[in-house]
Amino acid sequence: MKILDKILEKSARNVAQHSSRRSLLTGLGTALVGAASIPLLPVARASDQQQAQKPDESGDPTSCDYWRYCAIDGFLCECCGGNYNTCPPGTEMSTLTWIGTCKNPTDGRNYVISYNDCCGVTQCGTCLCQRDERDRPIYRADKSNDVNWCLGSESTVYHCSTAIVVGLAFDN
Amino acid sequence: MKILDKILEKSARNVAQHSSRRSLLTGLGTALVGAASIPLLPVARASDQQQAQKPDESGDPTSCDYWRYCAIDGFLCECCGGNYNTCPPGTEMSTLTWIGTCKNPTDGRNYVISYNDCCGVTQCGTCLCQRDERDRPIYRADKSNDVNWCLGSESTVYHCSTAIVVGLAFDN
Amino acid sequence: MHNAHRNKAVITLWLGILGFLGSNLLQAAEDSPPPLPVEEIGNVVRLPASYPEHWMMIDEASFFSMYGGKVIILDVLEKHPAKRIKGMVHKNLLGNFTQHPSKPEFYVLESFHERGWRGKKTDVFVVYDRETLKIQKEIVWPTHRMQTLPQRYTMAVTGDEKFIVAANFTPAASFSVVSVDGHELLSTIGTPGCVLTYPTGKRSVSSLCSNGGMLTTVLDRKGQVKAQHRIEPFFDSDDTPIFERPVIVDQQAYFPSFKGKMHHFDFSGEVAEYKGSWSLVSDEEAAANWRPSGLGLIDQDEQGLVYVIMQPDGAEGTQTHGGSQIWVFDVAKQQRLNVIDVPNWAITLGVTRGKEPKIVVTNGELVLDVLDAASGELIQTIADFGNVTPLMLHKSY
Amino acid sequence: MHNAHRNKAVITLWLGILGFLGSNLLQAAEDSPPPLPVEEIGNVVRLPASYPEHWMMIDEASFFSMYGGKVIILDVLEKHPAKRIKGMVHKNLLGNFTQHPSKPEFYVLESFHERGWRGKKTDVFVVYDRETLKIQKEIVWPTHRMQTLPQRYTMAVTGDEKFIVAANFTPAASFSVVSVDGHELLSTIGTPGCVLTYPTGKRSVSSLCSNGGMLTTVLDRKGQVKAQHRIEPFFDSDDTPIFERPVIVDQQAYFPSFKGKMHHFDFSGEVAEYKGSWSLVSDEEAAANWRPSGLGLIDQDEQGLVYVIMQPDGAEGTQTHGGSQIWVFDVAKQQRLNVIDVPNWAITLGVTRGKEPKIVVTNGELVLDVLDAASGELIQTIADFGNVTPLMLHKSY
Repeated sequence: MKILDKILEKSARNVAQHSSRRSLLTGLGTALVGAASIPLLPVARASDQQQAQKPDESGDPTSCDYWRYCAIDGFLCECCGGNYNTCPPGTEMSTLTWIGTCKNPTDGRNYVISYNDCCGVTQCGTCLCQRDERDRPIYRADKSNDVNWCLGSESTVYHCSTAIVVGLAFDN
Repeated sequence: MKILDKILEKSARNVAQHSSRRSLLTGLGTALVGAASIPLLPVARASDQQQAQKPDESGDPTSCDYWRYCAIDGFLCECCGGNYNTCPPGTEMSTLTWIGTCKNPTDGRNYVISYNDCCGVTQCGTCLCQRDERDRPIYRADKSNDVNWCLGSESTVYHCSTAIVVGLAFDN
Repeated sequence: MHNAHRNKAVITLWLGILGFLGSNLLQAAEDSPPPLPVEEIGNVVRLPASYPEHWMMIDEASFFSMYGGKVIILDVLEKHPAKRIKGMVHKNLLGNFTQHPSKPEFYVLESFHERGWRGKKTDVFVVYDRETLKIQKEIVWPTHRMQTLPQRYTMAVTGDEKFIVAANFTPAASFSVVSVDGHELLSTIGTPGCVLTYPTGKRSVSSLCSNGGMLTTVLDRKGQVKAQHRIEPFFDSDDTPIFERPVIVDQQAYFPSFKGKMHHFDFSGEVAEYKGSWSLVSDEEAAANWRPSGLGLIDQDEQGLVYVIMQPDGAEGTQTHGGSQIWVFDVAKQQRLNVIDVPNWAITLGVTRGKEPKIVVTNGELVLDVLDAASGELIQTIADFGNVTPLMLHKSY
Repeated sequence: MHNAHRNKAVITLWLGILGFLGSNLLQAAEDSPPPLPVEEIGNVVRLPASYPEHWMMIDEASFFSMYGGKVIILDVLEKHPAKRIKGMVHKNLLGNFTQHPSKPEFYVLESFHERGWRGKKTDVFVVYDRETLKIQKEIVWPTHRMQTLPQRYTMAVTGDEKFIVAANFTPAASFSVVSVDGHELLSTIGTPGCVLTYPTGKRSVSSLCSNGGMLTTVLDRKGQVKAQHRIEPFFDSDDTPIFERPVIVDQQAYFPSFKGKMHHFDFSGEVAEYKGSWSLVSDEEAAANWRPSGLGLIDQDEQGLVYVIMQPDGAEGTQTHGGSQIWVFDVAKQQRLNVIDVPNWAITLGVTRGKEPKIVVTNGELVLDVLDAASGELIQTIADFGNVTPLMLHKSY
């Protein structure tokens, strides 16, 4: 990716007035192949636990290198009037998503990240970020970011992507 | 315009993969204000005259400097699969137009040029050419190129502009 | 700016890749911090009902893909590039845009074909809520709206703030009236030979005519036409053309001509009144062909100063190409106060509200330069905000 | 390419600025040439029913303004930049595209909301005529088409050339069948857990499954499902993933894996048959992590040679990022014939038809490099053809 980054950063400078192409364009949101064969599962919410120490996380959500973005591919909502876990005004957060597993460098744990797209406004068009770790083609839609995951929303128009902590990964 | 050309040519190189910005973006096609106060007039076609000499015209219709483009502002159909007086495939030529008066450098005559837009396909997006000579704001719609002149066509979507000789100007 | 929490159950879809269990939390080593909590899904940012003075509404015409036009709400003083965008709304096929000055809403008048570029065309008037950027109301438009490159006066709110007026062009010219209360379409009024909607007095609308005159349409309290008055020609549209883009300061309108004459109209009464003209340029400057030029070539600050893009060596055909300087005028005194050399050409400018105004310029590379209005110094250049062709710049309210 | 002359009367609209009179012609000085004739209005170019081999169909996804997606028909050998574009058709919201190999028509499956981004969504299947680029027929689609970044096999024409099949994703997976004769929607067939439409045999369609297997759906003569056959898993979608983008040479399909294994399927019979795998990379190359990578990362020429974009130092996450070389294979002999260093990265490639094929590459700056397939030499770079994100390249027919 380093080579590509260089090329695309050069490209990004060339098209500075157009948009940042922080990395290659290849994706939108998250999808669901074989919905017929994979059951849906509601996951329990964490109860608020009173603990002496606070949860620990660091990094810059405006950077494509931010740990939660390990499997992302799209425009970062952080740059579009929203932030890493909140949609910009006027948009609707998708309920269908794809999921990645990213390691929080601060606590060393792997978290399951849900990349909920924000839908219903013309493409944000800046802070394009493509990481694609453990991204799979559309035959594994649960891990696929090439699909327009706004497909289940009121508007299917893709605006930007969030990265929301929805749990710890198995290996923790 | 020379200064602007330089700036925009620089810009055009920067956005090479996006489109040529041969000159500033300011127009679409041709329009008609005060249609209520200015009567429409059909103009007689020239009869084919047998003459010894052939009509004479030179220049490069792929260049924004081409003499017929003196009042144009839009994407040149010459670059979009059509040419200076013919629309690209799949488009429809607008019947409403705006008009300029341009001097043919070869025969020294001033001609009335009708800038008929080609309508009904997404913007061509290349060979943007803005000359604007004797262009007037929309209160003189007959000479205004800031209006979307596809307004009278089946599709109001602007694709590119032609430059058609429709007659000699008065002063000839 | 605060979040609207929607209490939506967190539904996650994938069996097998999720292993979050409450018990894991308990197993965390005592020395290590607890894991990050599960976050809520469905949150959407809300904007303030009144936008800060240093925000601008950027009309992104999307000239190369007009289906994707938008208004980008931008904090032009924010130093962090990623935090400048506050929101966006769609504005299809060179849609028109205006704002209510005191009510937390703005308006887009746009066109749609049933299938993108084909099928039945419908024009719609859309009311947006400033806080949520959600549509409050949509009105199907009775005729063809005016579809041009962005202008400030294709739509306007009347002086009494009770009506929105919006120009039509079929190509016959007219405008339609919508009530601010209830957002009802009230009337469509022909303006033969005259275009655009300059707010005049409390409830009048002036339009510029092909004969070089003006037409003022007076509305009644129900938004219907009460009277129309023609003001006699004050310019020649062939030989001494003016820009259709005035600046309006305290209901005094100033229309620059292509060659730098400033035509003054009093728009404070029921009917527009022509007050004569004066020159923006000295004889020397006129000889060097210093001329106003650009798309959004003129704006004012809240102290009443007027900013005009000027070009040297102007000629027939260069009137919308922009310029290398911004001249600052006290229009009441007909005096030039300052000349600002812009860093990289200027096609359009907009001035922010407040006591310390900033000039935002769409430069020759179609990105924004933000200048201090007093000193003329460059504060920052803003690229990369989802822009391609940011052709018009509006204050925010 | 010839013009379609429409005999339309020349109507010009503006009184006073037109002074053309026949008598003027007679007054022309005898020595000077006659004036230019008045030209016809309304002419539109027509394309040939069969496109030359050196034209390509460029899928411009318009990722930054998806309403403006289009297929650009481009002559990749034309030296004059202004003459390369032959035509364009619209392709909304990442619309899908495929072509009939022998009938002069191609197909777009696209989506529209009633108001651009809002309102009722309708998916439509559109038949375009190659010569006029006009719509011959539009079918309102019965379900949600698959909407992804461009793929070659979201739609396909069956082996007997009698049906068009197109993938749906709701997110449940299925495909729909349209007749080539009459363009009627015939059926929609569920493919639980399996996606995309690889033409197989005369009238079968294979789809790739989340369990690492394949599903072949056999159609009857009326385009209805006759049988479905599951082929057992041949890869692990977590640990040994393959690209869903095969090359199909004479009904033999080759699916590269992320790490360079080539899986061979025989698609010539009624049901797909797995024929094993071989490696694109040597042990040494595997150790240096040479891997296939890109969006449209693979294509073939009409001599049956296969071209694959390869990247060095590949890793988890770089599988669609493209590469610095193109490797040329004889897939029948499982032999690498050539290695081409591309001038400026490669994200997608397409190979032209004919005996002297050219490789067209979407490079790292999202413009096109045209290479001679035999020598690997750069013929020309093509920028500025109305492109922003030309993500997929198709041969023309």
